[in-house]
Amino acid sequence: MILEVISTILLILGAFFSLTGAIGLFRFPDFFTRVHAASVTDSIATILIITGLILRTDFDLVAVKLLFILIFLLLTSPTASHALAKSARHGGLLTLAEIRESKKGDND
Amino acid sequence: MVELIDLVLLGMLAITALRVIFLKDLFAVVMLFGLYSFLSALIFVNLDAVDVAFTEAAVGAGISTVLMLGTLALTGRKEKANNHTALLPLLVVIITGAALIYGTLDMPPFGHPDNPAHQHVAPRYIEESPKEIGLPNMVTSVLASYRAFDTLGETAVVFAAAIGVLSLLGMPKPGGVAIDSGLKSHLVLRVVAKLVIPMTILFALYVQFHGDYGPGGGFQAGVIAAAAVILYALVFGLPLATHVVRPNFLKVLAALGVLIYAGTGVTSFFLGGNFLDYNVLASDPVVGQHIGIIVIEFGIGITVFAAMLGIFYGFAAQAERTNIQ
Amino acid sequence: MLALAATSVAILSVMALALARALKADTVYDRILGVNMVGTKTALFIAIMGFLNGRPDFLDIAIVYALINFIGMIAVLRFFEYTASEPDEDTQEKSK
Amino acid sequence: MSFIVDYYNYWIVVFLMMAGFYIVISANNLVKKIVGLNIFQTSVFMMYISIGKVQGGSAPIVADGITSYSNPLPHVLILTAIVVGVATTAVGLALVVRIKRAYGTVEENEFEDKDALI
Repeated sequence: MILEVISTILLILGAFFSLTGAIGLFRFPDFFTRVHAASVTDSIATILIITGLILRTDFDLVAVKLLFILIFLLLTSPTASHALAKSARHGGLLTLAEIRESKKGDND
Repeated sequence: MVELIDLVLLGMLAITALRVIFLKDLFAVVMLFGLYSFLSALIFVNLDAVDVAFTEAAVGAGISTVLMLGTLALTGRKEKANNHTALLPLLVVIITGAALIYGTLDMPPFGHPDNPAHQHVAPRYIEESPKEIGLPNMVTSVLASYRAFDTLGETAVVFAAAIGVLSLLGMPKPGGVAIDSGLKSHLVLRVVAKLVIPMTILFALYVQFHGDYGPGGGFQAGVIAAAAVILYALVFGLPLATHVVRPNFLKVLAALGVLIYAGTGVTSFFLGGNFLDYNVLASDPVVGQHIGIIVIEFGIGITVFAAMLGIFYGFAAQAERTNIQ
Repeated sequence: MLALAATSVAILSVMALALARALKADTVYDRILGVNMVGTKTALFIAIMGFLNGRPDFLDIAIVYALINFIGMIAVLRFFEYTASEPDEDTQEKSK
Repeated sequence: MSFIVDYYNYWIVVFLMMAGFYIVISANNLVKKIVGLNIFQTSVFMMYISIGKVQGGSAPIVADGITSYSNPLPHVLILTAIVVGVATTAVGLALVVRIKRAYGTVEENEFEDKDALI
């Protein structure tokens, strides 16, 4: 019973965090802040939701598989975001502050 | 609930397909196609086709996207403006679509248990296969035993396709020098890839041998194992990957898998049964079926692994060659 | 059960938002970000759906999703590397 | 109303199929044509899987306490069709790469013009 209550809280929190991440994907001004919004909330939502689901199992093979998914997602998802941001940086994408800076330079 | 999720996902798919029509940037088209495969695999999960979803996620979304990106790297990523009138194709499509929708009205309602599709052979598969074959996964039973001859044909098609691609593109030459890859500077990526690749191969083995009890089997396992080597080739460069899994070795493997499959059939032949009749492989028919299915799934896994990896090598070799020039 | 259903609806709407981002992107990197987010959320969605339908033994599919999503990302980055010399107008112009 | 619930699945599948068909016949670029072909193909897969679905059924893997399973036969047909579909897509893409090598372009009208010159 207590496990189910904890699991419910974790699931709802996870859902809330992933929703904020998705909103951030639209509301943040430049690409790097958007990556930040997406990847940070991705990690926390994954941890919360999968832990919430593990509490609902009988701690058998299903729980082990969920743990495997958690480890796998925690390894790959931030790596992918990091590599993407790095590649965007190499591709010449600027942050908002830098764009403002360069515009100021143009006006002078 | 199932219908609601189904409707939402189908709606997403329709929007994605529409967007693909109007995009001129082929890179974006390929990305959206990957998304399309992902969403359709989700629909398959929702409609209870877990094995199909497994295959679509691994093959459709994974290998297809990688191959299409490889092609784009060789052919350029912008579609040129096209001065055809779009009117005639649109007319053809609308007429065909209207005819098909008119045709669906004669079809039985979606998901109804009394539909003709569920009346003839399906009840037998559902009721008898756990007793006759002794496996919980009916899809594996039907795939590898009842319709084994069909699957042999499909394995041969995959093998033939690999031969076709290799004769068109050629294999990478072993012992090439690694060109400096931009991913060299991605240190985090390299470390994580080293962790992920062994896990992937382990997972492929699990899928291969657990396919009798859960979703999975030779086709999926072969693709996942190939995906592990593809990941290695993408991060550490093609020459290192060809050093680990040699192209010539792959050619042997691809043929070997088909031979194992057909050889099982011939063995059952000599033991007094029909072609691919596993009942005669052991004194107890159910044990015989089990042996037969494990052996031929192994053959499928080997062929699919070798064929998919060989196809990737073909494309990657072309890309490396043009990059050097 | 209600919590599971609510979470699945939330994840589905997150997927819809990420899909919208992927369909209507300012830069090519935004598009990849959207696609990547759909991928990770699908893995979670499949896990939740297994519990909703009462058959949580199909989690293998979620693992495949996570794996293929990662490989797709790496393939995309590798693709950029090959085509880096080509001029890439929509990254520069609209990099707001 | 029940009419829509009974058939919406088929209708959206037909829409997807026509979207793929439209791309195949209207696009000029061969890679885009292959993407269209794949969209078409996936819609056919979805048609089969929709036919195999049984309402209230479960995935066709035997488990305790489940009495109604979906039809496993379409799953088998489509599973192999997906792998074969990717294999044929790979052959198509390989041909595109060779066409690019031979003609220097993958736009249909351009290499047809070049063909006409020969």
